[in-house]
Amino acid sequence: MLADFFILLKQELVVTAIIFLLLFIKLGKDRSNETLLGIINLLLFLNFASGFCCSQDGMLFNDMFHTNPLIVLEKNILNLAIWLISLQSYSWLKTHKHVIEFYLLLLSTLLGMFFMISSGNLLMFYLGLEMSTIPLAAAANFDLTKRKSSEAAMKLIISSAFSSALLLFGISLLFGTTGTLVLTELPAHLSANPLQIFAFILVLSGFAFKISAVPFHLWTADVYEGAPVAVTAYLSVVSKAAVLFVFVSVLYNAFKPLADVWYNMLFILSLATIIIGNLFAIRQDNFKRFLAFSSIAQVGFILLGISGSSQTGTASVIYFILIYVFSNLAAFGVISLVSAVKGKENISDYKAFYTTNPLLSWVITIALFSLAGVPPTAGFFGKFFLLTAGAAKGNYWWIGIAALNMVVSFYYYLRVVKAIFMDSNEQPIEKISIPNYSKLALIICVAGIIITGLASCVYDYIYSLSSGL
Amino acid sequence: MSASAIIFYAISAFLLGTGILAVTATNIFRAAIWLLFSLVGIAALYFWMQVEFVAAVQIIVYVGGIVILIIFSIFLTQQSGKEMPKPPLQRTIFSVLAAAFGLALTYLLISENGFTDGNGQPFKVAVSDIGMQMLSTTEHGYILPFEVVSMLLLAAMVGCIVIAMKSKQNNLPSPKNTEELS
Amino acid sequence: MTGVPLTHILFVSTALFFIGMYGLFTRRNMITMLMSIELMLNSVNINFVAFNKYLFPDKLDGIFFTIFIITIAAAEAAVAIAIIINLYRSHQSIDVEDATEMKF
Amino acid sequence: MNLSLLIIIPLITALVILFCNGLKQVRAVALTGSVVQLLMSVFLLSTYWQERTAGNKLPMLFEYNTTWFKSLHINYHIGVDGISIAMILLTASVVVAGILVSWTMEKLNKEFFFLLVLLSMGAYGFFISLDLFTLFFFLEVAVIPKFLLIGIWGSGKKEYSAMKLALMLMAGSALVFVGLLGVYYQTNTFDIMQISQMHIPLETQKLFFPFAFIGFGIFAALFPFHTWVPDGHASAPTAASMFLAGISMKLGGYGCLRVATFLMPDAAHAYSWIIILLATIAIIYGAFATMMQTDLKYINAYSSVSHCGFVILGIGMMTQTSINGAVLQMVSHGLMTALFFAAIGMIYSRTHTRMVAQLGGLLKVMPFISTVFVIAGLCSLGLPGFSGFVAEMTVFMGSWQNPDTWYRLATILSCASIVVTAVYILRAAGKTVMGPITNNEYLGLADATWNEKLAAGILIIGIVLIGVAPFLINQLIGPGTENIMQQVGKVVTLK
Amino acid sequence: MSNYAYILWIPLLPLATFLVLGLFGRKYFKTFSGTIGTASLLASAVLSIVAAYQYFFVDGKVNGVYEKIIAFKYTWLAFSPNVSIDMGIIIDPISVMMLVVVTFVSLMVHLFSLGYMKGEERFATYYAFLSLFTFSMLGLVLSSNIFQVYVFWELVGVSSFLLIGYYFDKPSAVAASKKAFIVTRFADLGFLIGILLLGFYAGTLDIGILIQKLTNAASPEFTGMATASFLGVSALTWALTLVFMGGAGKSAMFPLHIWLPDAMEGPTPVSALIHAATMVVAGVYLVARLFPVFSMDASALNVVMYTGAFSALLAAVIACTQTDIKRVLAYSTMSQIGYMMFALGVSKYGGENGLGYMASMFHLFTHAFFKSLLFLGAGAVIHMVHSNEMGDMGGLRKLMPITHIAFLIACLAIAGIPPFAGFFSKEEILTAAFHSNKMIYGVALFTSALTAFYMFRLYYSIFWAKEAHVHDHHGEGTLTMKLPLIILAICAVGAGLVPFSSLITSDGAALETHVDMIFSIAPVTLAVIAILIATAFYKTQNDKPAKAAAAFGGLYRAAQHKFYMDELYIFITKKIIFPLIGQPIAWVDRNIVDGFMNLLANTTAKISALIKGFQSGKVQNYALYFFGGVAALAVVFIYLWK
Repeated sequence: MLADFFILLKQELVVTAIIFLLLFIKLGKDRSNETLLGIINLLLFLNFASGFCCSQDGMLFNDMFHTNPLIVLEKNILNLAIWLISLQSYSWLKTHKHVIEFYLLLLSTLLGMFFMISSGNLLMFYLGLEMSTIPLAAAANFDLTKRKSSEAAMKLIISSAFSSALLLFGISLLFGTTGTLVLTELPAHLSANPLQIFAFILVLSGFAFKISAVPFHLWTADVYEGAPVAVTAYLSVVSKAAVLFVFVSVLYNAFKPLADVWYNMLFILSLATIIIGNLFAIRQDNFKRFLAFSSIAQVGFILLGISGSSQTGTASVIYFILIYVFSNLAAFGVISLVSAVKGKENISDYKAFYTTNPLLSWVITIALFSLAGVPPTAGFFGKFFLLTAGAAKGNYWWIGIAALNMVVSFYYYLRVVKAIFMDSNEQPIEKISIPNYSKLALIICVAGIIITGLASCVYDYIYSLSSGL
Repeated sequence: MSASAIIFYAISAFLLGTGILAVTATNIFRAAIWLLFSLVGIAALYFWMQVEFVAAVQIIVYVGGIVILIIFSIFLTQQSGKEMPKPPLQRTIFSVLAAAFGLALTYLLISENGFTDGNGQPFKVAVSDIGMQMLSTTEHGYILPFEVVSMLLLAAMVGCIVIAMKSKQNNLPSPKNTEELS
Repeated sequence: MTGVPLTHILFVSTALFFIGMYGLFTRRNMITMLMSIELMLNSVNINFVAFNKYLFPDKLDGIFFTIFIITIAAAEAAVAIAIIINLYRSHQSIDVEDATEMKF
Repeated sequence: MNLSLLIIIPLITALVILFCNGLKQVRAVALTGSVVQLLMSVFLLSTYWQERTAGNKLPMLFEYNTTWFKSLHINYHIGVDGISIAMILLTASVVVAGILVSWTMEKLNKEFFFLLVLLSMGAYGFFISLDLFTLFFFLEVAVIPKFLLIGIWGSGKKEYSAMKLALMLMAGSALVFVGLLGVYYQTNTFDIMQISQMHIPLETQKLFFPFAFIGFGIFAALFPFHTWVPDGHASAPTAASMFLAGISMKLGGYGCLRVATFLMPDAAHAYSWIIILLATIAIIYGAFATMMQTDLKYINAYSSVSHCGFVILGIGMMTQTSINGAVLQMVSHGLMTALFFAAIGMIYSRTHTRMVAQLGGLLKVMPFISTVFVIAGLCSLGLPGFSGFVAEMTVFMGSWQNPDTWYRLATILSCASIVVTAVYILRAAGKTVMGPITNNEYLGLADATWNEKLAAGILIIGIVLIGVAPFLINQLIGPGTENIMQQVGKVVTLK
Repeated sequence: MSNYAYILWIPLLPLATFLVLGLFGRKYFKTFSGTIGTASLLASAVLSIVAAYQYFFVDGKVNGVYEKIIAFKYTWLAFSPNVSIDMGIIIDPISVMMLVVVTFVSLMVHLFSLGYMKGEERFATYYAFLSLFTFSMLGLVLSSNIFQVYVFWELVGVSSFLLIGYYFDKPSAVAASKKAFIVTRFADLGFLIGILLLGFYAGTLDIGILIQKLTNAASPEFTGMATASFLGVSALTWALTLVFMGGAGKSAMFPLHIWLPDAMEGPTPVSALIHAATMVVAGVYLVARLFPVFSMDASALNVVMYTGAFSALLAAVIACTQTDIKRVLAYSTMSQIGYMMFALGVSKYGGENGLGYMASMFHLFTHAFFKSLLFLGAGAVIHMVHSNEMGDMGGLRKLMPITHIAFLIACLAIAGIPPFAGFFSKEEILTAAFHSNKMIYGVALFTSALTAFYMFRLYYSIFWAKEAHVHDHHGEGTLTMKLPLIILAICAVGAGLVPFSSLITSDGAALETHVDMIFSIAPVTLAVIAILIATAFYKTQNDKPAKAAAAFGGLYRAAQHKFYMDELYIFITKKIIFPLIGQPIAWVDRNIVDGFMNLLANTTAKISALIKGFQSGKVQNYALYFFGGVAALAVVFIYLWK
C-alpha cells in the first residue's frame, strides 16, 4: 500500500522533494548562481530520469489521483521540457538575483500540472490548474524592472482569474446538474441538456484559455512578448502541453456523452484558431510574439487532431506535443541566448544572422521547419498524423482549409528563415559563444526533432498507450 | 412568504445592491467598502443556508484578509478620494450588453433546467466533520487537495515576496535595465 | 430557508457573477478589477453551496469546493496585488489602459 | 539491387559535404557522390533490363516493403518500373550536370552543394516510393532546398520568387495531402499497389481526384497555377533552375500519373475534359506568353509551362501512347530545359545580362556555349533527332487516338504550339547567338570551361540518345505505362 | 529482286561527314573539311547512280511495272502495334530519280563551294551543314513511312535554316533564316495534322500500306475517310490538303512562298542546292509520293492544281520586276515548281491520264540541272562583282566566258527552247494541261513566255548591257568552280533526252509519249518572241524598260513589291499576333493570373492588418472578447445547431 503510494506518486514526490531541497538551500548560505544552476540542472535531470523507473497503473485518494503509463509519459515529457528550459535559461539566470525563487515557482507549477494531469476529480483539476497558473504569473514578472514584464504578468493574472471564474461557474453548474465532481462518474449523469452544454462551454473556455485557442487567446501574445524568455518558453510549451493532455482525456472520457457537441465545437475553434493565429503571425516582428501566434496556430492543428476523437487522435496529439516541445524549445533556446546576451528580440535583428552564427541559424531554421511541418523534421510527421486523425470524421473540406493554412504558416516561418539567410544587415548580431548548458539543450532538441519523426517507434509507443473515444 | 424567505430576499437585495455599488462607485475607497458589505452579505447568505463554517471562512478570509489587502494596496497606489477615470462609452455599452445577455441566457437555462430538489435528507454540516473529512485519506477524504493548496500558497507567497519586495537590483549595473527604464 | 426555490438563489449568484463581470469589463483601476473578480468567485461559491444544500445534501463536495475556492482566491489576490504594486512602481499608474505597451 | 541506396548515397554525400572544408573538397565530394549515383542509376537500368529480358513481368521490380508506422498502415515501400527508372536517370544526369555547372560557386559553397544534393535526394525518394506517405514525404523534402537555393544564391527579386515558389508548391502539396487522406480513409492503406487493386467508389474518386491532380499539377505548372514557374526559374541560380525545371516539375507530372490517375482512374476519366482544357490552354497560352518575354530565363520558364502542358495533355488523354508520350516528354523536357538553363547560366555568368535585347552575336565569341544554346532551342522546338520531337509526337499521336472530336480539336490546337515555339526560340536564338555583336565587351569573353562542356555534354547525350533511338526508352517505359493503362483502361470497358 | 542494302550508305555517308566535321571539323580539319565532304558525297553520288542503274536497267520491270521495294525497315518509334514511325528505305522510280538528283546536284555544289567558300572562317561548319542537309534530303526521299518523311522534312528545314543563316552576323541573313524556318514550320503544322488524320483513318503510317488501303475504294479505311466530314469537307480532302499545305510550304507555293526570296541571303551554292534543286521540290515529291491517294480525291488535286498554277503565274510576274539576280532566280524557281505542282494537279493515276505526273517528275528532273546551273552561275558572277544587284553588273561575257556560256544554256533550257532539257519537260506539262484544263493551259503558256522574258532580261543585264567595270583579279575562279558549271551545262542540254516516260510514271508502267510538233509551236514561238523583246529591252542600256514599267504602272509597282505579301505577313505578325494575342496573354499572365495569386497573398496581409485591432493590448477588451466567444458558442450550440 505504502509502496504503491510512493510508486504512483513518484513524480510528484520527486518534484516536491526538489522544491523543499531548494527551500533549504535558499535558507542556507549564499551560493554563486553558477553553482546553484549546476545543482538545479542536475536535479532536474534526475527528476526527468526518475520518471522512467517503475511506473504502474493506479488510483489514490479515492479518485482524486490516478495514473497510468500514458500519464507517466506525459509527465515525463513535461519533465524533459522543464529540464531543457532550465538548461537554456542559463545565460539569463546567471545574473539573476532570484534564481531559487524562480525555480520554486516553476517547480510548483510543474507540480500543479502533475496533479492536474492525474486528477480524477474536478476539484483536483481546478486546483492543479490554478497552481500551474498563479505562480507562473509571478514568474512572468521576473524581469523585475522591465515594464513589459510586469504588464505581461498583470495581463496573465487578470485574464486567468477571469477565465477561472468562468470555468468555476461551469464546474458549479456541472456539479449542480450531475451531482458529482468525479470525472469517471460524470458520463453517467451527462445527458446533453442545454444547461449542461452551457456548463461544458464554460469549462471548455477555461481549457481554451489555457491552450490559447481563438477567441480565448488574446492574452497569449502580450504575455509571451513581455515575459522573460524562459517563462515564455515554459508557457508556450509546458503549460500548454499539460492542459492539452488533460483536455484530451477529459473530453474523451468525462464528456463522452457530449461528443457530438464538442466535436463540432472543436472543429470551429480549431479552424478559427489556425486562421487567426496565422493571420496575426504574418505581421509580427517581435520574435516571441511571433512564436506566440505561431503556437496559437499550432494549437489549432492540435484541436483538429483531437476532434478526430480516435486512438489516432490521442496518440497524434501527444506525439505532436512531444515534437512541439523539441521544436519550440529549439527556437526558444536560440532566442533566449540572443536575448540574454544581446538583448535583441526582434526578427529584424536576426537579419544576416547566418553570417555570424551559422550553427545557431541552422538550429533555429530546423526548429522553424519542424514547426512548419517540413520533412524530414519531426514536425512533418506530427502535422501529418494530426490531420490524418482529424480527417477520420470525413470533414475533408475543413481539413483542406487547414492544410492550406499550413501554407500561410509556411510564409511566416520562411520569412524568418529569409531574414536569417537572405537579408543583408549592416550590423548583424555578433558571434555568440554558447554556454555548455545551452549547447546540450540545443543538441537534445535538434536530435529530438530529427529522431522523433523518422523513428516510428516513438509514435507506435505512444499509440500503444493511447485510447480513443 | 415565510420569514426565512423574506430574510433571503433581503439579504439578496443587499448583497446585489452593494455589489452593484462596488463595481460602479467612482471613489475607489468607497468601492472597496461596498465590496466589503457585499461579501458580508454573502456570508449572511451562507448563514441563512446554515453552512456556518463556510460563512465563517468567508468572513475570516475575505473580510479579514483579502479586503484588507486590497485596501492596503489602495493606500499604496492611490490617493483615496480621487475619482477614478471612466471607461470609454463603447466599452460600457458592450459590457452592459454582455452582462445582461449573459445573465439572461444563464438564468434562462437554469430556470428551464427544472432542478429537482434533493431527496429531502437534512443537510447538517458539523465543523468537526468538515475537519475530519478534510484530513482524511480514505473515502471522501480531501487530504490531497489540502496539501496541494498548501503548496500553492507557499508558491504564491514566494512569488509575492520576490515581486513586491523593494528590489535592490536597480543598483546593479545592467545595461538592459537602464534601457528599459529610459 | 423553506419556500425559497433553488432557482432564486441561483439567480442571485448569477446576477452577482455578471455584476462582477461588468465591473471587470469597465473598471480601469486594476485593484477594482481584482475586486470584481472576487465578486465573480463569490457567486460561484454561492452556487456550490446552494447546489450542495438543495440537491445533494448527502455529501459535502460543494462545501469543500467552496473552501478551496476561497483559499485560492486569496492566493490569487495576493499575487495579483504584488504584481499590481510592481507595475505601479514602473508605470506610476495602475490604470489598466496605461498598461498597453504590447499590442497588435 | 537495393533501391534504398538511391536515397542513401545522396544522404551520405550531403552529410560528408557538411564536414568538408573549402570549395575544392566540397565540389569534389558532391561530384563524386552524384557520379556514383549516376552510375548506380545506369546499373539499375541494366539490372532492370536483365530482369525484364529474363521474363519478369511484375509491375514493380526490386520492391522492398517494411512497416514504418504500423498503426497508420504506413510502410516504407519502394520499387521501380520503367517510368521510375527513366525519371531516376533523368534526375541523376541533371544532378551531375548541375553540380558541374556550379563548379565555381563562390558564396557559401558548402551549403549550396548540400542543398542541391538534398534536393536530389527528395527527387530520388519520390520516384521510387510506392507508398503514398513516403511519396509525400519526399515530395516535401524537395521543396525547402529550393526556397533556400533561390533565396540565397538567386538573382533579381529572389526573395519574392523564392517565397512564391515555396508557398505555391506547399499549397500544391497541401492539396495532395487532402487527396491522400481521402484515399487513405477509403482504402485504409497508403500502399499504391494495394490501392490500385481496390476499387474506390466513383463519388469518392470524384471528390479527391481534383485535390491530388491539382496538387501535383501545381508542381507540374498546370495552368492557372503555373505562376511560380517564371519567377522561380528566373531568380534561381543556374543549377537550381536546372533542378527546378529538370527535376522538380517532373515530380508533379509523375505524381499526376502515378497517384492521381493511376489510383483514381474513374475520376480521371470523368474530369479528363477539364484536364485537357487546362493543358491545352497552358500549351498555347504558355507559348504565346513566351513569345513576349525579353529575359532568356523567362523565355525558358514560360516555354516550360507550355511544354509541361504536353505532359498534362498526355495524361489527360489517357491512351497508352499519350501516357507514354507524357513520360517521354517529362524526360525530354527535363534534359532539354536543364540544358537550356545551363546554357543561359553560362551566358549570364559571362555577359552579366540575360536580356535578349542586350545580347547578340555570341556565336562568334563563344561557339560552344552558343551551340549548346541552339541545340537546346532546337530540341525545345521539337526537332527530329532530339528528344523533344519524339516526346511531342508521341503525345500528339496518343492524343489523337482519343476519338472524341473535342479532344481532337485540343490536339490540333496543341500541335499549333510547335509553330509558336519555333517563333520564340528562333527569335531568342537569332538575337542572342546570331546577329552582330552588340557589345564590344563581349569580344574578350571566354568559351566554356571543361566542366561546363562536360555538363552540357551529359545532357546533350541524353537528348540525342532519346531523339535518335527512341525505341530504347520506349521499351523501358512501355511496361510501366501498360500497367497504368490496364488500370485506366479497365474503367473504359466498365462504362 | 536483288539486294539494295548498300543504299543505306547513301544517306549515312553524309551523316558521318556531318558528325565528323561538326564535332571535330573546326579543330582538326579546318582546311580539309571541304575535301572530306566532297569525297564522301562523291561516294554517295556514285552509289546512287549505281542504284539507279541497277533499279532501272538491271532489275528492270516486273510484269511491266517498276515495283516498290522496301530495302530496309526498322521500327523506330512504335505508337501502337500498327501505327509506328519506321525508319525505312523505299525504292521506287521517283525515289531513285531523286536520289540521283540530290546526290548529283549536291556533289556539284560541294565541288563549287570548294572554291566559292574558300577562306571562310567557318569552312568546316559550312560543309558539316551541307552534309547534314544532304543527309536529311536523302532521308526524305528514301522514306518509306509518312512520319519518317516528316522527320526528315523537319531536318531539311533546320539544315536549310542553318545554311541560310550561315552568315549569322548579318542581321538580314538571320532574319531570312528565321523567316524560312517559321513559315515552313507553319506549313509543317498542316502536314503534321494531315499525317495524324491519315494515320488515324488508315491505321498505319507506312506509305505502302497507306496507299494500298486508301486507293481501294471499297476498303473500310477509304470509305471511313471519305464519309467522315468536318465543316462539310471530307476527312480525306482535309488530310490531303493539309499534307499538301506542308508541301506548299517547303515548295514555296502561294501564299507560303514569302520565305524563298529572302532565303537568298544564304551563300549562293546553298541556294543552288536547297532552293533550286532539292528542298524546294520536296513538296512536289511529297505529293507525288502520295499521288495514288491524291488521285482518289479530286478536290485535293484541284487545290494542288490551282495553287500551282497561280504560284507559277504570280512568281513569273514578280520575277520580271526584280533587280536582285538571286531573287529573280528564286521567283523563277517558285514559278517552275508551280509548273510541277499543277502538272500533278491535272494528272490522274495510271496510264495515259498519268501524263501530268510523269511530266511533273520530268520537269523536276530537268529543272534541277538548269536551275542549279543558273544559281551556280549567278554565284560565280556574285563572286566576281561582290554584289547581287543587276545594276552592278553588265558586260561580263568577256570576263567570264565559261560562266557566260553555261548561263546562256541554262536560260535557253528554262525558256523551253528545243533541244534543251526544259523544252521536253515543259512540253509534256503543257500537253497534260491542255488535255485536262484549258484555263490552266493558258496560264501555263503565258507563264512560259514570261519565263523566257525575265530569264533573258537577267541574262542580258549580267552579260551585256554595258561594259564591265569590274576589274577582278581572280578571274572566273578555280577549276572546282568551273567544273560544276560545265558538267551541269552538259546536263542542261542532255537531260531532256533521258527516256523519262518509260522510267517514271504514276503507276510504274511505261508511258508512250511523243513530242507533238504542232503542240510545240505555240510555246516555242511565244518563248522566242519573249526573248526578242528582252533582247530589245536589255541588250543595251536604253529607256525602254522604264517606259514599259511606266506603262504597266500599278501592276509593275505591285509586282516589284512582290504584291505586298511580305507587308501583309508583317502586318499579321507585328500588328495582330504580337500586340493582339501575345502581349495580352503575357499581360494577363502577369496581371490577372499571377495577379490573382499575389492578390491572395496581399488580401491575407490586408486582412491581417485589418483585424490587428482585436489585439488591442487592453486586457478588458480581451475579457470582453473572451466572454463574447463563450456567448457565441453557447448561442450557436444550444439554439442554432440542429
